[in-house]
This record gives sequence, structure tokens and C-alpha cells, in this order.
Amino acid sequence: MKKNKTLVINSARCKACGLCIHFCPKKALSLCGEFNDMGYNFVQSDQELCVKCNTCGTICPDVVLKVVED
Amino acid sequence: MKKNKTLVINSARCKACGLCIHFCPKKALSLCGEFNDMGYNFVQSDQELCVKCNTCGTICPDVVLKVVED
Amino acid sequence: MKTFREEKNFSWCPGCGHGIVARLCAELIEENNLRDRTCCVVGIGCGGFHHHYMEIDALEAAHGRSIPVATGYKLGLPDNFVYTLQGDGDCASIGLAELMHAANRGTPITVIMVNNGVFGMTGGQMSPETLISQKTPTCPFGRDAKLHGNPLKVSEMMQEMDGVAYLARLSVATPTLVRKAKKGLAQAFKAQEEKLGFSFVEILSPCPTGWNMKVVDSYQRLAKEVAEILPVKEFINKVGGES
Amino acid sequence: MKTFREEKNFSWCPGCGHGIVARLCAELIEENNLRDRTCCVVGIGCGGFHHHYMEIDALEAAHGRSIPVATGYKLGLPDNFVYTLQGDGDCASIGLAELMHAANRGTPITVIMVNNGVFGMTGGQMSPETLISQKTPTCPFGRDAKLHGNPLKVSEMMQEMDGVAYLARLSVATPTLVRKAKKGLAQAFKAQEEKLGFSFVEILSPCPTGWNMKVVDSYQRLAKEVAEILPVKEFINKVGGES
Amino acid sequence: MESNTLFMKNSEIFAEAMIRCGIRYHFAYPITPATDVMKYTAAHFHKVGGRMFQAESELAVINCLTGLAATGQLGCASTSGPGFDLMQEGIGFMTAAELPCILLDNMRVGPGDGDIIGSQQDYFMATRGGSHGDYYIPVYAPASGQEIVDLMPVAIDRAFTYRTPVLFVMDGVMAQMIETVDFTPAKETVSSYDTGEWSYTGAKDRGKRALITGSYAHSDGEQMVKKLMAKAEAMTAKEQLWEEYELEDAEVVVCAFGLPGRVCREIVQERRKQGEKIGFIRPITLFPFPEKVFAGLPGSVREILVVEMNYGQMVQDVRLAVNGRCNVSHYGHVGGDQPMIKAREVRNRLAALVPA
Amino acid sequence: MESNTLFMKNSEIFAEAMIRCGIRYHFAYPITPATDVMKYTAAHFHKVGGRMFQAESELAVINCLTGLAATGQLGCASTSGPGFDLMQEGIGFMTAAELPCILLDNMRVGPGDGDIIGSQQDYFMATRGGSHGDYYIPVYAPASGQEIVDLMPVAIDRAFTYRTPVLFVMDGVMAQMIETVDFTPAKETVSSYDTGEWSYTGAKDRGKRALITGSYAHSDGEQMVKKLMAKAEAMTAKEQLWEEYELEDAEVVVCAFGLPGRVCREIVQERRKQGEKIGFIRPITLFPFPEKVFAGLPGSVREILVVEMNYGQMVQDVRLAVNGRCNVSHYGHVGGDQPMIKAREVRNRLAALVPA
Amino acid sequence: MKKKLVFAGSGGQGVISMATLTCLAAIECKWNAVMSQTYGIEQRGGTAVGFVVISDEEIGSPMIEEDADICCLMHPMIVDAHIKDAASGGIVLYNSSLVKSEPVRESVEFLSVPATDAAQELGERRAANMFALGRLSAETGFVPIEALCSALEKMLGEKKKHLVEINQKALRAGYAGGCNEEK
Amino acid sequence: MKKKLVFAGSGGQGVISMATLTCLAAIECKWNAVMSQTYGIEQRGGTAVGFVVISDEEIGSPMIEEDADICCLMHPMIVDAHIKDAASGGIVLYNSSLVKSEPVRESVEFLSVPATDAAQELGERRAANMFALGRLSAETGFVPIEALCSALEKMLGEKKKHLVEINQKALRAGYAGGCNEEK
Ligand SMILES: Cc1ncc(C[n+]2csc(CCOP(=O)(O)OP(=O)(O)O)c2C)c(N)n1
Ligand SMILES: Cc1ncc(C[n+]2csc(CCOP(=O)(O)OP(=O)(O)O)c2C)c(N)n1
Ligand code: SF4
Ligand code: SF4
Ligand code: SF4
Ligand code: SF4
Ligand code: SF4
Ligand code: SF4
Ligand SMILES: [Mg+2]
Ligand SMILES: [Mg+2]
Repeated sequence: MKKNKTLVINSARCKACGLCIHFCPKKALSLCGEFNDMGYNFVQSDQELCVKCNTCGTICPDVVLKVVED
Repeated sequence: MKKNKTLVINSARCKACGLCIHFCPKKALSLCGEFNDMGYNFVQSDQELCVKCNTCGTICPDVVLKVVED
Repeated sequence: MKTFREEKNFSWCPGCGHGIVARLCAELIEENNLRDRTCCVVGIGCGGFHHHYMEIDALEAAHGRSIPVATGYKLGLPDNFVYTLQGDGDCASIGLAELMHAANRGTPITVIMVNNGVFGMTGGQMSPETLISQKTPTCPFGRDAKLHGNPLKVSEMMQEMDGVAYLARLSVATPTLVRKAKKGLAQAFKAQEEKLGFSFVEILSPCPTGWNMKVVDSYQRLAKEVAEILPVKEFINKVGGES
Repeated sequence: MKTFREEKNFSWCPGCGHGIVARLCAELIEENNLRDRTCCVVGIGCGGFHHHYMEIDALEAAHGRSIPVATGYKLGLPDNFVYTLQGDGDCASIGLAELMHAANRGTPITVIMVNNGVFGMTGGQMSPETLISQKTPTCPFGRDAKLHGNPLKVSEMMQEMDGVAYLARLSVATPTLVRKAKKGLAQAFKAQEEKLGFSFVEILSPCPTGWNMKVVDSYQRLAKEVAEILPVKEFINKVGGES
Repeated sequence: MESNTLFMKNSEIFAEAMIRCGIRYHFAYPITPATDVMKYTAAHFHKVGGRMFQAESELAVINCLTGLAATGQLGCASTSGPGFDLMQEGIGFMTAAELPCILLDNMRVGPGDGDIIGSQQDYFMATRGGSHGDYYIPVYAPASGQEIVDLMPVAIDRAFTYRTPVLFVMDGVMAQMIETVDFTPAKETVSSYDTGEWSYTGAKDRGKRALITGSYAHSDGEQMVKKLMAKAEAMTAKEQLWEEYELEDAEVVVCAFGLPGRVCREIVQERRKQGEKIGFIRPITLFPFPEKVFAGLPGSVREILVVEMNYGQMVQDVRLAVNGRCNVSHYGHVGGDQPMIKAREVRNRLAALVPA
Repeated sequence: MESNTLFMKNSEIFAEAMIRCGIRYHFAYPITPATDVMKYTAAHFHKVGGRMFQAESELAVINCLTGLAATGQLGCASTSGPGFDLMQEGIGFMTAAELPCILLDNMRVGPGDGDIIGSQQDYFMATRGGSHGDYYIPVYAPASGQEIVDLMPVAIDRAFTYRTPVLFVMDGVMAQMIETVDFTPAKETVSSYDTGEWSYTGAKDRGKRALITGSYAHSDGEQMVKKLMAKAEAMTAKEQLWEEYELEDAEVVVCAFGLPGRVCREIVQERRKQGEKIGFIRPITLFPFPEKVFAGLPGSVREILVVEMNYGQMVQDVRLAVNGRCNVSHYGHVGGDQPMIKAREVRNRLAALVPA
Repeated sequence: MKKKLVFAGSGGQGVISMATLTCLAAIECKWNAVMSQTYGIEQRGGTAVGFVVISDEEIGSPMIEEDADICCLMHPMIVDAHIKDAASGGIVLYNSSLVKSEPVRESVEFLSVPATDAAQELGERRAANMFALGRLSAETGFVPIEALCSALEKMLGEKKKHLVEINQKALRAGYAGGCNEEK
Repeated sequence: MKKKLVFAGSGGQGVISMATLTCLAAIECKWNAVMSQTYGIEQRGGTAVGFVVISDEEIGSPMIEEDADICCLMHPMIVDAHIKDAASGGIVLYNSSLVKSEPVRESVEFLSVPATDAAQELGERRAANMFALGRLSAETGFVPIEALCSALEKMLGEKKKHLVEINQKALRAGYAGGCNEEK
């Protein structure tokens, strides 16, 4: 039974540091045009490209990204 | 020209610790019966036995003994 | 996760490595079921925010004195799990004597030194770990080995101490290294839990603000330039587990 | 000898190794013609009497702080010859951070640590150098590795520091070792004079009073039991001379 | 020790009183004239499951004590002048963090390494928060071994009640004095205080606690200092202790604390026998300073002679307490072969003040 | 820097004034709000052959300064509260050893790590010998960048004249303030003092010298303290500095030091314009405290309102100085988002004291 | 003539630069200036506030206590603490890009400036502070825009010369009321 | 009845033991006792002084100030400093083995005791202190010799039990006025 994985983004925590974008092997991440409450143009993902490897979640210094299984 | 060596003892400084006696290879040293000003029965040498090796002067913690050449 | 307070945003700068370390600690506390009896002693420095984001008891020590505080705490509650979270300024500059004595004593606590090579909180001044030529506000012409000495190899100084049960230099420079850091940290925690002695991990971390660098560049510098001088390495592992 | 004040009796206890160290220092200062520009910084401890017996300028530092005092002095008068004379309590307990930082910086001073394994002046309490099982007033049941750690290997901690130009553990346990100690000390002085960096000598020395032993027995203990744990050894010698 | 009446050094009496009252942790670093305390605890604490921990420095001492106190247990640190300096930052931290502990400063001559013989020169440091910031901690100045024993349970109570470090000061002469003491008053009391309300023993289900010593919002700093000031006020209202003697009709009052207090009291008794109207005050708490006894002095008092083993420290508190209502003079003595204040000098001063 | 009039942070003004007066060594360890001083000296000292030495801790800082001072050269150390605590033992040693130096404490909120914003809570430590033992050192409390510059040569002179550490204190708000300053008064003066008489530069033919910080005979301790007390007396007689304003007919006097002094002076000026008989005193030296101006106050003075960024420290010196001759009240404020004392509160207090 | 100004924001937003530049610009105009500041312990993300007094006379007290003529609020986190700094009748500028709804307070005049958005459009989000300052100059004339522009060069000095252009651009764009004309 | 005694010597001579033993002996006799002390910083060779007050009433001030009934001077280095401790009319014992010429002072009674020599003869130089104390008991009766002997056992305790014999021997030899009878 293949598990269903999702990349969850808690964009309120994102500081737009760009690390996840840099390390994502699939180039699935980018900064969006909107600001969160802290004033940062937070990260968004392209679910098509994302392979749920959690590389981004491993490096993100602000615990924004997480791949969860259901 | 053979130099003349003497073992000089500054007995006022001696604290009768016994180290020189212990290390003297010739057993040329001993504590005497008199006290110096500090109240110690200071070291005396037997010039007959002494070979002026300065072992005693090397170990004496109170700079009492010294082999001098003239 | 009960340990981690997701609702509280980190107040660290964008890209700061302290966030990664905090996450790893929270995960390990959770995974090892330590939360109930954990006490974290934080140093004065940016790491001093560490405990703001976790549901654990915490003590804020005077600058440089986390280790004696942890020692006193452990004496009073020997079954609790005690770790310090200190910066390199806190731990290796003003607090060096306390570190070395606790290590030598084999005090059963875990010390985490987040080594970002500067005094982050006070504005990026030179620390004992600043690299040669690196410019900071207090060595504006670059650290000079003749004037300031070379980066202090803190981990190496403890190599010959019998009291040390786990000793490693780790890094958060890349996702791979972060995973490795978690394993090292897990061993350090275990060393304490198994009462094997003192455990120390030095975690190389970036301070993009203090280094005055873009975040991604700071991680690259950490992976290369910093690691060349301060190699990632496990020095002592008496736990024996995988790491 | 102009340096040595023969008219002043030492106030050390009978058999105290501090006397031998003082004589060696006086001889070397004299032989190397250093007297005019020597400054000795003494720590608080029995070694604090050291300068009473010499015709040299001297500073009495706060307990444990001789090294920063020497550092400041050397900054102000870089051409003067500066050495510290400290006990193991002063240098390795309260003053450990200052020692390690000066060594790492390569500060061009000479540090002499007279290691007698106890706090002599205050009555023979445990120092970081007390041997396992040795009884002192503050470890009346003997030093216990589990409670107090093993004797701290101070010299070994500096082995990997580039700033250190001379590093050795010496001893005054026998006449032969005293002669060897003089040679080591001479190299340490030279390291400073040749501006090669920091120089450190640890001199194993007896404290018959603190050890509560007869003088001769204390020298025998020094030669055997102490040297087994803290071996006499030259770790670093960048001077290159004979020693 | 089984018997209750023993002949011991006051430093040892202090240690034994701690044991009997239930203190089980002592942190220290050797320094004359305070080392006797740690020698005693090293030899005796283990018998009751306690521990004397010799740290690498006084900085480590006070910070170990901080960690121990955070667990809710009562510990002690003892030292003298130079070591007391090094502990100040930590004492300030403990006060800010509201952690109870017992501290002992056996005062010696200063500044600098000074001299190992006794003095009373740490009065300012002791009473005016020797660390930076606004804060005060209770300070007890016993004058005899018996008073050490009597005060120990009081000090422990105040440490827990106010959640604060509590300081004992003795001059080094008194610390090294040997006298007979009855330990009956030193009952186990530590265990009767519940510290569960505030101690840091692991979050469990009660939610986290964090010991804060700094402020992350500026308003925290203001709140912290206000809280400390409120405590100081409460202590000032409730905790003043002193010994007084024949004040009712006194024209001249001699005021001294600690051992000099004992010397002066004997002189005052002797003068009273001569019919001279001399009274005596010995502050037992230095903070809070016993202002009340000064406020209550009769109008007959013309002059207060303050006698200290320093060059004028407590005299400031006496002046502040009487606020100009009578003359305040000072006789101080420090160091020398016999560091204690000179009875002859006190008698001379009194003779000048109360002509026969 | 070539121009004499510059717009700079007060911490930088302090550093630049040191350079211009000839100080060439600065020892420090980073701490807010004092780090700006070392940042400035790090960037500028080398141009004049000087050196900023960042030590591993404040303990190392003060002891490095001790060694440097022993060579006869004038150095400086700067810090804030927690670091100032750690320097106390060393400051006591320097005073005992009669070594001149310049110290700066940029005060922040305490105790504990407290808060990095400004306060005036280190008054007690600064004025009552924060280390153990009896001693006093001169303490200058400038109220503006210009006054820092004006006082620097004075402080240097006193350091050499009395052979003593000299301390500057500023609250952290003032330390971080940026204002315009004229550097003309900051003339090179350090080099004009001959230290050959006492400095430790190698025995050569003059015979050895030993800097003593402890006593090997008990009488030494007594002598040392007496010497320090004699210096303190001389300073008390000669070195009091203060600013006064409209005291002649004053009924109420406001007294504040440092930056709050500037705030209060403006309020007093404003009230005077309303015809209220209010005067103003700003102590510039905290030790010696300017008792003289208080001794000279006219009989018209009913009340002195002391305003401080603490909960009552200098007010003790005011009380001691007036010794009950008039009422002394206190308004203190510490911390909060705007740590400075509140002008509104001062106005309210004055309104209550001088009903319109 | 004396003016009191408060610049408040989050650490890293450059409010201290706004305050400093105001002082330098005032000095260009031969006025006196004093700036004081408070800040959080964080290097970024904490609060930062610059208090400025400029005057053509000598400045005694440098303090501002609910009597600021102008109050600039650049970030939502400081609005509550610092809106009270404005004198009644004062002007309150707020960065409407981040402060999403107009702050509540009586008897002040509000100036809503989308500074972060505008700066983003100019290509440098961090120039939001200069945009706001330019706008303030246009709206209140507290210092002339030219004084700000030339003071900026002095403030940035040789080392940060490369930043002059973008910041001047933001100042002028703010002064012009937006950045559209620069497109 | 109250007696004040001073025991002064060089560190390591055991003068503090003399003082302590005096107190313990007094306590054996159901008196009160207080002892205070000063000492040099050296472990050996510095000065050491023990001040003792014994009384059958409560002891207030424990201080001795030129009013000692008995003053024991065991070493030449402390003679000048402590001969003045004796009250006029007091007794001054000095260790004539080391203090070679009689100290100079008016209105005191001198007791010359060659304590170090005597102890040396007994085979333990370090028992000079006990010899002097024994002699003092014989000459002044300040405490009975039996009280000293039994207090000695308590002072030395289990750990130093092996030292009781030689020290008691010295006490008794001193009491007997020499060591000849023990030969
Ligand atoms: C006794 C004392 N000295 C100095 C400081 C100021 N201070 C606060 S944080 C800090 C340095 C922090 O650097 P580090 O430990 O490396 O932590 P980072 O912020 O880099 O993570 C300093 C020096 C202080 N609070 N207390
Ligand atoms: C700050 C401080 N703490 C403690 C002391 C007390 N003290 C004086 S000497 C000494 C220890 C000396 O031991 P060590 O350095 O080994 O020298 P030794 O006497 O054995 O040669 C101590 C702890 C002091 N003077 N200052
Ligand atoms: S790493 Fe985290 S904080 Fe950084 S941009 Fe990605 S999601 Fe945002
Ligand atoms: S989970 Fe992997 S692929 Fe998906 S966004 Fe993160 S790093 Fe990229
Ligand atoms: S070694 Fe020196 S002090 Fe010891 S007995 Fe021999 S001469 Fe005397
Ligand atoms: S010189 Fe040699 S032989 Fe002569 S006494 Fe000394 S050790 Fe003995
Ligand atoms: S200053 Fe450096 S260490 Fe501190 S939060 Fe910012 S990036 Fe992290
Ligand atoms: S106590 Fe020890 S170190 Fe000190 S003088 Fe005596 S023997 Fe030497
Ligand atoms: Mg760091
Ligand atoms: Mg030692």
C-alpha cells in the first residue's frame, strides 16, 4: 500500500531565506509575491515537481516545510 | 691545571629537609646538633667524603649548598 | 509534536542555523520521550532564544556559565536530562574554563556549542572561532593569526579526557550534514542517559547577519571554508551506537 | 649572582619545590642577562613568594589572572622579558581559560606552572592535578574519578595549538630531573626571546606540607606516582635548541 | 556529631548548623578565612547524603549553586573578599531569578588580595547589592557561634519565604574563633518548605517553566526590578533584627556589628557600672538595616559612636537612619597584627564624649 | 578624523576623545550598550599606533589592563553591568596597586542579564568600591557628548595624579545617543605625565619594584587601606564637580545626574519661566559626591527631589549630604520601552511640591 | 523652531537609518540634531526605535514623551507601543504594506504609505525606509528632500557608495508620491 | 575568675594547638573558653598566634589587648610584636632554645624554657609546644596538668592517637621541669 505524502508549508513562519529553494533537487520551490505577517514574501511549492524528499524540510531553519504521510 | 673545588654551605638558609643527604652519592652530608636562627639543625658535610659533584646543590630547595671553583 | 511550539515564530534572523539546531533538539527530545524531565540551560547569545520554542523547563545562565548551572542542576536532579545550548562566544570565549573542567570531571550533561564563528547577538564581533582573514566589527581588517591567534579547536582540546563519553564536531551546512548532525546529537543525548559521562557536540552553524552574507552564500561558506579549518568529525564515542 | 637575593631566606616550607624553581629561574635570568628587562608576574599561591628572592620587577596578579596581566604588560613593553610563576590551582583551576586563550593566541610570554597537585598555600586542598585516591582536606576520602574527574592534563590540551612555541612537562623530583628542567626552562625563555610565540612549562613539584609527607618521601612520590600519570615530556619545541 | 554542646571553630559551627537544619549541598573554592567551612562539609556532609562540591573557581561555585537552587533544593556557597567579588554577577542573577540559597562571606582585608586576616570591609557590597542593578538581599551578621546557630533556621526561612539569596557575613577573626555552642536550635527545617510551586524539575504535565534572568521585552526589566523592590520593602518592614542594651536614658550610644559588637558591649557594660549613660546597639540584620531602633532612640541621645573594622561603611546607614537628629561619629580599624578594633581606642572616644 | 566638530554616537565620542588625548590601549569584551566603543577603537586606534585588544572575558580585560598599566602606560576598559561585575575584583586590585587607568561603564538594566537598554543602576557599585575592601575611585558622569570630551583630560589628569583607576558612567540611552560635539578640548595630555617614578619597566640599575596587591605582613594591609583612605579624603576635598542652576532663592531643588540631568534642567528652566522657585543640581563627579553644593544651599530650600533611572541610589548621598536639613524625596524609573525618566512625572511631583 | 520625530519599526528595517539621516539632513540645514534609540536584543526581528530632536537652537533634553511632531510606524509590532509617542495634532505615518489597517488614535493626522510595496517595485525591498522618508519630506517639509539626498551620501560614505543610487531613488520616489513616474 | 593567654610562634610550631589544648583543658574543668587566632599567609615559617580567654563565667569579648595574664613566645620572630600583649604583672614564657636572649620588657615576670632543646631530647622536636605548656601548668597552675593530658586525647582523636604518647610525655616532662627524669 503506497502511502500518500504531502508537503505542508506553514507560510506564516517563512522568512524567505531561500535555502529550501537552493537545496530542492527538483526546483519545486519559489518565493511568492505576497507578504506574510512578518513582512516576508514566503515560499510556495509546485506540487507537480515536488517528489516529497523532505530535503527542504531538513534544511529550513524556520520549520516551515514538512513532508507528512497520511 | 686542575681547579680547586669547594662545597660552600650557607647554613643559615638550611631547613634540615634532608634531601641533600638522601641524594648525596657519597653519604658526605648529615644534620648537625646545632640550630640556626630559624630553629633548624642544619646540614654539615664531611669534606673527606665529598667529591664536589654538586648533586646536593642541584636538589637543595633552599640554595644552601654550592660547589664553587676558584 | 508536544515538545515543539509551532505557533511561535522564531525570532532569529532569516537563515540562522540556530533554528535548525532547535528543531533537531525538539525532535530528539520528543523521539526519546525526554520532555517530562528535560532541563535546557541556555547561554546568553542568540541561542538564548532556543527554549522559547519548546515545552521544556529551561534556565537562562549568565553569559558563559551554562555549564556550572547545568552541573548544579544535575547534582540536584541526577535523573533529569540536562543539556546546555551555548554559542561559541559563550562556550569557547568567556566560558572555556567551565567547559574544560566539566568535561574533565565527566559531569553527565550534554553541552551543545553552536559555533557560528562570531558573537552573533551583540553584532557579529570576533569570537575565538572566527576564521583567519574574516572581518568583523572588532577585527575590521580581518582576523590575524599573529594578533588574535588561530581559530580555537575546542573539541580537540578534550580528546584526551577520560571523562568525555561523546565528542564530535557536526555541521548544518547541507541537508546531508543536518541529518548527520541529528545522529551525532542523538549519541550525545544517549551518552548522558546511559550515564557514561560528559558529552559535547560542536555544531558548525552560519550567522548570515554577523557574517554580512546572503543566506545561501553563508551555508556554502560553512560547508567549505569553515569545515576546512574545523573539520566535521567524531572524536570520541563511548556509546557505541550508529552515528 | 645579581638576580638572586641570597640574604633573604625562603619562607617556603622545608623541602618545598618552589625553592628549586626559583633558583633555576634566577640562574637563567642571570645567565641570559635578562635581569634589566625582566618582569615576573606571580600568581596567588605559595609561588607568590617567588619574586621576593630576586632583584627583578614583579607584579602580583589576582588569583588565576597572571596570564592576562602578563599579556597586558607584554603589549605595553614588547621588548621586555615576561614570565608568570603560578601554581596548579592558580593556573589550571581558576585560571584555565586565560591560559588556553593566551596559548592559542601565541602571546609571546612564558608561563611556568609549578604543579604540586594541591592548593598549597590554603592548606593542601584538592587541585585539578591531585592524583586519584590522594586524600586532601576537601577530598578527605581520596580523589574519586567519578566525582572529581582525573588529573587534568593541561599540557596535553595545548598540543594542537599553532601559537605554542614551547611546551613541556618537567620535574624537580631528582637532581637529574632538575638539570633537565633547567634545560627545558631555558628553551621556554628562548622561545619568548626569539619571538616564536607562547611558551609553557609545567614543573612537577612536591608540597610536603600539603601532602602531609616527609620531604624525602614526597620527592620519591613525585618521581614515581606523579610521573606515571603526568609523564615528563617535551610536547612542542620550535626553538630547536638542545633540551 | 551527637552531643548538642560542642567546642568548635565558628566556620565549622556554620557548617554543622547547615547540616542540622537540612542543607545538603555546599559549593566552594578554597580561600582563607573561609576554607574551614568546606573542609568541614567535605568530611561530614556525606554522612547525611549531602555533597560538598569544590568547583574550579568562585564563578563556577555561584553558578553551580544557581543550577542546584533551580531544582528547588537549598544550597550554600562560602567564600571571602576576592571570591565574593567574583560571585557578584551570579548573586545578582540568582536574585533576579528569585532563587533561594545561603551565602557566607568571611570578610578579610581588602581591596586586592589584601590580607587573610579579618575585617568588616565588605559591608557596602553586602548591603547595597554588590552586583549591578537595583536589588537587596537579607544580610545576617552573627556575633558568636551561638548566634550562627540561632540565625540559621531564620535565614533558611527567609530564603524560602522571599525566594532570595540570604547572606551571612562574619569577619575573619570571628570565623576562625573557637567557642562553645549549643546546637539545639538548629532543627531540620529545609524539608518543611514546598518548592514545587516554582522549581524547575521538568515540564511534565504542568507546562514549561523558564528561569529568566534577562528581559526579552523591555517591560520585563521594569517588572523584575519593581518586584525586587517590593520584596526589599517587605523585608525592611518585617525583618529588622538587632541587640540593644540600656538605651532608655542613654546620652551616647555605641553601635557595632559582629564580633566588634561583643567587644563594645563589654565596654558599655563596664562604663555603665561607672554610672555613665551609655547605651549599645548591635545590628544583627545589615539588610534590612535596623532603622527602627534608631527611630525609637530617646531624645537624650546626643551622639552615636559607630565602631567598625573598616573605614566607615555601616556608619552611612546609621546616618541615614538618624537623619541628622544626633551626631554620628566613627572609629574604624583595619589590619595590623591584631585586626580587631581596639578596646582602648573605644574607651578613649567614650571618655571624650562622656567626661567623667 | 580631521574636523573638530562631528556628529557621533556618545560611545564613539568617548573613543575618539581617548585617541585625541593620547590613550593608545583599549581592552574590551563585547556587551551592549558598550560594544560601540570597541568597534570604534578597533577601526581607528591602529592609525595612531594604538591597539584595541579583545580579550576572552571581562576578567581577562581588567587584568590585561592591569598589566598594561604596570608599564606606566594609560589604558582603558569599557563594559556594561554584567561585565562590570566581573571586573570588580580587578578594579580593586588596580586601586590597591595604585595603577591609573580609565574605565567606562555604560549602564543597563539589572540585576541579572537584565535588559540592554539604559539605566543608572550601577551607582552603588561605582561610588562605593564595587570590590571588597575600603577604597574609592573618582567617578565622572557626563551628561552629553561635549561633556565627555571636556572631562576626558580631567579624568586622565586625576588618574595620574592620584594613581588610581578613574571611572566614567553613562546610562545606555546616553551611550547610544548621537549628537554634535566639538573635539577641541581633547588635547593630547597622556604623554605629559612621567610614570618613570613608579612603573615596572625592568629593574635595570634602579633596583627592583614589586607591585603588591596583597600583604605579606599584617601591618601592610593596614597601611594600604590608610593610604587609599587618605587619597579618598584628598579627592573629596579637591575634586567635586557639579552643575547648578538658580539655587539662590530656590524652595525646591531637583537633583539628577547624567542624561536625566539634562531632562530635569529643561523642566526646571521651564518652571522658572513660570516664576516657580525651583533650582537644579547635577552632580558631575559621583565620587567625590559634590557635598559642597549641598552644604551651601540657601535656607530657603524646603525639599530636594532626586531623579534617577534607578530605585534610589544617589538619593542616599544626597541625604547624607544634607543630613536632615531639608526633606529629600525620590523619583526613580527603570526599564520599559522608553527607559528614560518621565518628564511628565517630574512635572507632577514638582506641581505637588510647588503648588501654583 | 524645534521638531521631534520618532521612527519605529522592526530590527533590520532601517528605522535607525531614517533617524540618523534626518539628523544629518538637519545639520546640512545648519540646525542642531540629537538622536537617541532603543532596540530589542535580537539582531533582526526585534523592535528598533529612533528618537530625533532637531532645532535651530541648542538642544537640552533629547527626550520625546508623547510630544513627537512626527511619528513613523514602519511595522505592525511597534504600533501599539509607539503610536502614543505622537503629540496631539502630530502626524503619524504608517507603512501600510505591513500595517494592514489604520491604527486607532485620536487627534493625530494619519499618513498611509505603502512603503514596502513601493520599494519592492523599485527593486529593493530594504529601501522602504527611504521611500517613507521621501514621502514625509513631501508631506511635512520637516527637512528638504535635497538635504536628505545629500546627507545620504555622507551617511553611506565611501564603503557603501554603491547603495547611494537606489536609496536616493527611493527617497525621490517617495517625495514624488509614488514610484510610478520612475517606471 | 577569668584568665587571658597568648601563644605566639612560627607557623608549624604548634602554638594554635597550645591554645586549643588550653581551652579544652579549661572545658574539662567546666570553665568556658574562647580561642581566636591570627597567622601569616605561609603554611610554615609565617607567624601564628592563638589568643585564649578562659573563665568560670560567660565570656563576652574574646579579645586580648595588652591584658594577657600569660604570654608564651615560642619563636624569636614574634617577640617584638607580642611581648606587649602581656598585662603588666603578667607572666611571659619564652622558648629559650630559639629566643636566645631574654626579651626586654618592664613589669612582667619572665619564664625561660628551653622547649625545643628539651623536646629534641625527648626525641620529637615538634613536641616543644607541649613541653612549654606542661611547664606553664607547673609554674602558674592556669590549668591542671591532668586536665591538659586528658584534653590532649580528645584533641588528637582517633586519627592521631599515635601522637598522644609522645605529647603527653612532653607535657609531663615540662611539668616536671625538664626531661631528665624520663631518661
Ligand atoms: C558578562 C557578560 N559579558 C558580555 C555580555 C554580552 N553578550 C551577550 S551575547 C554575547 C555573545 C554571544 O555570542 P555567542 O555566544 O557566540 O552566541 P551567538 O549569538 O553567536 O549565537 C555577549 C558577549 C553579557 N551578556 N554578559
Ligand atoms: C579569587 C580568589 N580565590 C581564592 C583565593 C585563595 N587562594 C590563595 S592561594 C590559593 C591556591 C593556591 O594553590 P596553587 O595555585 O596550586 O599554589 P601553591 O600554593 O600550591 O603553590 C587559593 C585558592 C584567592 N586568593 N583569590
Ligand atoms: S528555508 Fe524555510 S524560511 Fe527559508 S525560504 Fe525556505 S521555507 Fe522559507
Ligand atoms: S520535498 Fe524535496 S522535492 Fe519537494 S520541495 Fe522539498 S526539497 Fe523539493
Ligand atoms: S637540601 Fe638544603 S635545606 Fe635540605 S637539608 Fe640539605 S642543605 Fe638543608
Ligand atoms: S657535592 Fe656531591 S658528594 Fe659532595 S656533599 Fe654534595 S652531593 Fe655529596
Ligand atoms: S545574529 Fe546571527 S546567530 Fe543571531 S539570530 Fe541572527 S543570524 Fe542567528
Ligand atoms: S605549603 Fe606546599 S607549596 Fe606551599 S610552601 Fe609549603 S610545601 Fe611549598
Ligand atoms: Mg556565536
Ligand atoms: Mg599547587
